[in-house]
Amino acid sequence: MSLLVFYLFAAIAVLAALGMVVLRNPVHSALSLALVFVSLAAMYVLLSAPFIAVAQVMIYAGAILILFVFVIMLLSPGTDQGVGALKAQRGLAILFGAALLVLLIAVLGGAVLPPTRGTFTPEAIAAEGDTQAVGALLFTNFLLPFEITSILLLVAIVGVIVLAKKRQSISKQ
Amino acid sequence: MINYLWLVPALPLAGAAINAIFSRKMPRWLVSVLGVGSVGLSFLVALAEFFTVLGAGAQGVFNVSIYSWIPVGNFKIDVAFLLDPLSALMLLGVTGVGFLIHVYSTGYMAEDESYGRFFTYLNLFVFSMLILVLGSNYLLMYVGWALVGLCSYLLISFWFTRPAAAAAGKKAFITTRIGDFGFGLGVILIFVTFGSLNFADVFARAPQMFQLGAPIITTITLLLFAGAVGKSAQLPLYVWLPDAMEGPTPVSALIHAATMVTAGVYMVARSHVLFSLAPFSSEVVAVIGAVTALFAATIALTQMDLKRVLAYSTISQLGYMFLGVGVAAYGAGIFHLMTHAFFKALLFLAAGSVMHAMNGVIDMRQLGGLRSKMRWTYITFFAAALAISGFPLFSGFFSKDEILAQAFESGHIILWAIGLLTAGLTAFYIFRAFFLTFHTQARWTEDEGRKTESRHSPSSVVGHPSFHPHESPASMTVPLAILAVLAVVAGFVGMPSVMGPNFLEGFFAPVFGEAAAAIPAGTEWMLIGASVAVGLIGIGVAYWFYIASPEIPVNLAAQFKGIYTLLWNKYYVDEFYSAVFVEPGRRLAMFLWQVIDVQVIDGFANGLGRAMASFSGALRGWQTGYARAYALLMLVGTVIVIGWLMLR
Amino acid sequence: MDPLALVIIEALIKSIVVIIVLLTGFAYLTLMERMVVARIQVRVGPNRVGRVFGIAALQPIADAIKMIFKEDFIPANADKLIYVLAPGIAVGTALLAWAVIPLNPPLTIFGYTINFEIANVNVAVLYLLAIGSLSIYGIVLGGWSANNKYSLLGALRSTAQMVSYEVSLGLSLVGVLMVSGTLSLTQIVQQQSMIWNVVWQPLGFVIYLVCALAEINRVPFDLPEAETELVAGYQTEYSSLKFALFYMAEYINMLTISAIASTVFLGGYQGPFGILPGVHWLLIKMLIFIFIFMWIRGTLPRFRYDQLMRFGWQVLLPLALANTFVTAVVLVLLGK
Amino acid sequence: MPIDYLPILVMVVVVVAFAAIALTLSSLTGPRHPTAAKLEPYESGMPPFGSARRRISIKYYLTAVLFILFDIEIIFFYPWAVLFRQLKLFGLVEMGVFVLILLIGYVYVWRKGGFNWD
Amino acid sequence: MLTVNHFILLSAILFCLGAVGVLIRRNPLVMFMSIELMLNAANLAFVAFSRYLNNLDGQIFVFLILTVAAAEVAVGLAIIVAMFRARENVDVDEVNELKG
Repeated sequence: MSLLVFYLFAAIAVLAALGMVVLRNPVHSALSLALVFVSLAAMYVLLSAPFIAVAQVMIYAGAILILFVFVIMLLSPGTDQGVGALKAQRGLAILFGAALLVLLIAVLGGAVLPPTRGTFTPEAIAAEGDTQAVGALLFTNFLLPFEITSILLLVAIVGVIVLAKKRQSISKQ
Repeated sequence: MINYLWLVPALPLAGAAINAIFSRKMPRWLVSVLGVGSVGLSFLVALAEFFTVLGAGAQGVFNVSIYSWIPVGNFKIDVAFLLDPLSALMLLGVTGVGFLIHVYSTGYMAEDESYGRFFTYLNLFVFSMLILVLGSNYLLMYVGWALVGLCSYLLISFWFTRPAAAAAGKKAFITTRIGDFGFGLGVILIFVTFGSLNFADVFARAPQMFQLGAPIITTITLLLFAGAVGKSAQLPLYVWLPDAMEGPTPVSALIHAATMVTAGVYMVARSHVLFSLAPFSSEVVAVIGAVTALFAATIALTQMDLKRVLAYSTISQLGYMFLGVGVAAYGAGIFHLMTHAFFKALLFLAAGSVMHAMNGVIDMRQLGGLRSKMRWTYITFFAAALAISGFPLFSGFFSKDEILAQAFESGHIILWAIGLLTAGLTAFYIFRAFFLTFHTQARWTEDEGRKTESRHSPSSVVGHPSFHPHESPASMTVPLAILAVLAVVAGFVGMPSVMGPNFLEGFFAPVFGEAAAAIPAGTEWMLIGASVAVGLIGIGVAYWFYIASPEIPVNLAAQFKGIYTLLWNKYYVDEFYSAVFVEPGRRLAMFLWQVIDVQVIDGFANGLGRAMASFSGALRGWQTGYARAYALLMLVGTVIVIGWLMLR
Repeated sequence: MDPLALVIIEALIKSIVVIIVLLTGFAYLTLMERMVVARIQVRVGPNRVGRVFGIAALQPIADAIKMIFKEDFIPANADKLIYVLAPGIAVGTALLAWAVIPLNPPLTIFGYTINFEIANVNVAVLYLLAIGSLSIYGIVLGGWSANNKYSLLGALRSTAQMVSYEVSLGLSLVGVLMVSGTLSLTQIVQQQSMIWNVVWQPLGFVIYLVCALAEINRVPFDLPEAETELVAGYQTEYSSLKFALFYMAEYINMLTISAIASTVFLGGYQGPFGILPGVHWLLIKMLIFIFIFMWIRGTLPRFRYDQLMRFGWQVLLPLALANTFVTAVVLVLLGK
Repeated sequence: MPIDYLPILVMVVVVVAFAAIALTLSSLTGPRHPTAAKLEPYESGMPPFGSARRRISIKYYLTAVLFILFDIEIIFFYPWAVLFRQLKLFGLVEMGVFVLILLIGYVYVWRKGGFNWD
Repeated sequence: MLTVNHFILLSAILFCLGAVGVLIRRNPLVMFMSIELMLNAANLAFVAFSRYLNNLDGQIFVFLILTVAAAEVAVGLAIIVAMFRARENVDVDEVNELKG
């Protein structure tokens, strides 16, 4: 059953990702990407990480992508036309992207995973609650990254205001 | 209390940091409070640590790890402090004497425009010295070692606008670097040999791994001693110390008498396990110490510059200390180190007080008769002079006597004789300086109208100058008084066995092991008698020469003109070095500059540049300016790297 | 029977039942709203079609039939795919929220225990928030795809408003979570058998209600479809069943927030002091909320847009944060 | 456990089916008489001018950005809240620091007029 | 049987699709979305290994990456908007000089 669900969502994810890359209209790309995000959330549920799944939907699909959509509407750019200044770019990109995929599959297929396992088995996590388990780690072992995150967000806020306000003052002239 | 050990070096560092950044904006009193206060607090903490060690008795060895500094494979160096009786005593000395000298400096440097800079350097020096003393491994010690060298350089050339000061700083730095190079090699060799730089590891492994007199240990100890020779101004690398008197007098007192120059002694004492395994090296240490002691004392006989007399005296006394540690009397060496710190710092500070009063004049030919003008300076200088001369029951008496006794007892009769002779010379030259400065006729005239401004850089006033000497402010006299008390009484902690309990020997037991068997009382009394007699003779001769019949030294100088000129010119060592090392070095440098650098290296570099220019011209075509093209190249690179890793 | 198949079948039945109930509820909600607002405005309201028990009980059916047979056209310059998808997304996200809301205590029939929620997951509260944030897509895409200035502006306003209040909405629930210590709605409801959470979290409750009203774009936060400025907002170009789907989404959202408010703050299916728990209690509580919402619609004027945004960011957000921290401090002081 | 979430997947399937049926139904049942005027965008009866897909105010963008950043804050709040009984004062302090830093940004936005819509 | 390899393979495919997307699209917004896709592929790998190793650190990483991505998108899009302001179009090939 879980294999079936995996293939269903994997197919959706790959097709949607392909659509995001190929579709001309940026809004369609964004919508495809939303689909990828949601199917990845399903993957996380399959991997017994529901909290990450929900966070993925809330932040990626529900916030980040909305921002993308806003910016697309803000700039309302046209669709990509032609190959642009770099003629060989597209062919080479696809060629080397494929080569990278082949290499990655070769590497990962031959990889021997370490047998060492930690203590957070799915059963252990379920007993404690996924959110609680992640939170317990985050607020103790990863306390410093957590606090630094706030500084990162602060910098982002200030940066955005500076960039956006600059634009506004220009447009007033 | 041991948890607060880090405060001891941290406080002066904080003081230095704050003064370094803000001293320009701060009022002087705040600079003083920070500079003096940080060292004062540090002293209080050190005092508490000292009593912790004292209270712990035989268990008084603490290892305090602060921070894992270099963890590379099995090369693991911690910033860790070692607190044992040895370092605890050194801590007290460094922070205590340092504190007094800081206080003194507030008066002495009051007029200087670079007041904040001075305290920054001074605090930084205290911090560096504490790192040197506290470090629990050779690398940390080496860091402190290098840092004190830097501070010494900065402080000697503090008045860097004067060429002499700048040159003296350079000379000190370069000369000591020669020794430091040996020290560095020694440290590397220790790591190669023992696989660790921790004192605890090295000292535990050394006796198990090597027999007595193993060549490798001898090499290590000789290399370490090379560092000590440079830092502690022994033959043949002593030449920088007299020149270092160009620095401000508190610097001379703190760095070039009480603390930094004794680092070599401390290091040898710290490495006593290694030196005990290398009898040859110990022998070298003792011989160099004794010869230096005598050599410097003879030079001091004729010098007319008060501070230089003290400088040569310092070299001589350091020689004593090396004689002590060289004959395995480590406790005695450190004991002398401590008492010397008190009385030599006092001598320097008193000399500084004289300079303060005499408008920077330090040439004894222009002093004299200051006894009545500077009562406190006079009394304290007198106490210090008695101490250094080994006058009975003064501190120098106990420590010097112990070294001599140990030298005698260990069978180094010749070295003992040299030491004894030096003791006599010491008593003579120090009282010569004392009489010439404070007694005799004033060789200057009172000038009521001209209130002397305080200038401290040695000025060369020719002829018969006029001054209005005055006693220094309390900020200078109080440290003098405190040091004087210490110089008088400090010796009682290490009384010879015939006179009472030797507290110091028991205190050092956790470091140096139990004391050697006591010297037979008869021998002991004989040795004491000899050194006391020699000291008294020295004082007496000085009195006879300079107070009773002042024409004698003039006659003597005329009669033994050859020897006098040789001594007056300090055995022409500077000239010798200049001819043998400096001048060829300069020639070599000129050759390297004009031939190797300009033609070969520059030619190569320019050619490389030209080649690069043409090569990059070819590469420029790749820089299209299109971000996507660069990204594509990144992908291509990734594919190539992964592919290569796969196929390899 | 294969337990996996059993789970699927059970879920299938529950989903279909819930969806049908919600659709019916939506239909009669429109009738109720028309009648309540009419009474408030001293009008008669619908009273012609299919009178049963003295009210026009068959009116919603007539409305539905009318909607279905309306002409369904797509504006010329619209982005056709997205234009069609948008109402689907809107109603889909509205319905999906009900997957985690517990309706009744578990019942055991013939040894088989039935849980009256579609999925009992331990991240239910976060799930609701996630689904809520996805519901923005329906509106923003619908407004954008129609290629109409009113639609686009309406969609943007609506979206900006929703995201602004979503922050405070999320924060208003944090206090409850601190008291309950779980994200599972089922457990939150069970914990309230004696004392409802509203007792501990009165401020959180109020903030939640205000934000929820703004989330579903109802009066006084119905700026996006302010008729006088923007015609019908993002729905301007929609007709027929697509319009009905948007409408449906709105009313189901109203039901959803009433259900969440009842569940999280008022004990859900729990009666006061544990009296006779059951789905009727949930329905009563929801009806009270819905009536209040309609009452507000009938009486309160609309915010101005700049006031609305400022209210969200500068009043509600600090209040919600303060509520969280006061709760934290009290909990620490009580040593819980 | 993933099995707990299976009912949600089932419901998603049902909801998608329902939406698909409703959307196709509407295009099947209604009459179909397209005219050029009918298919024009509605602009209060006036002939429409220009495309609707033109640029919009940066304010919406700014709001969305602020939303993202505070949304992150909320997602951090949830695990914290459910763990609060265990974290106690420690939790209060660490989240206090976190929020305090973010509040600097909040106040900055406020002072820069980021919440003003005029 | 569902193994970690399934997820890693999917992650690799998505990553390569993202990489190609960055390279062939000229609209910076779509390029940016492709980068987000690559980031998500990495996240998937993180969670997959986290599950395989029974170690929650991977999930924490993903959680932190989420927040970093949010900040990155906010600032990145602000830059794109500013770029658009200066140039009146959004084609990265037009931006081939280091001046605004």
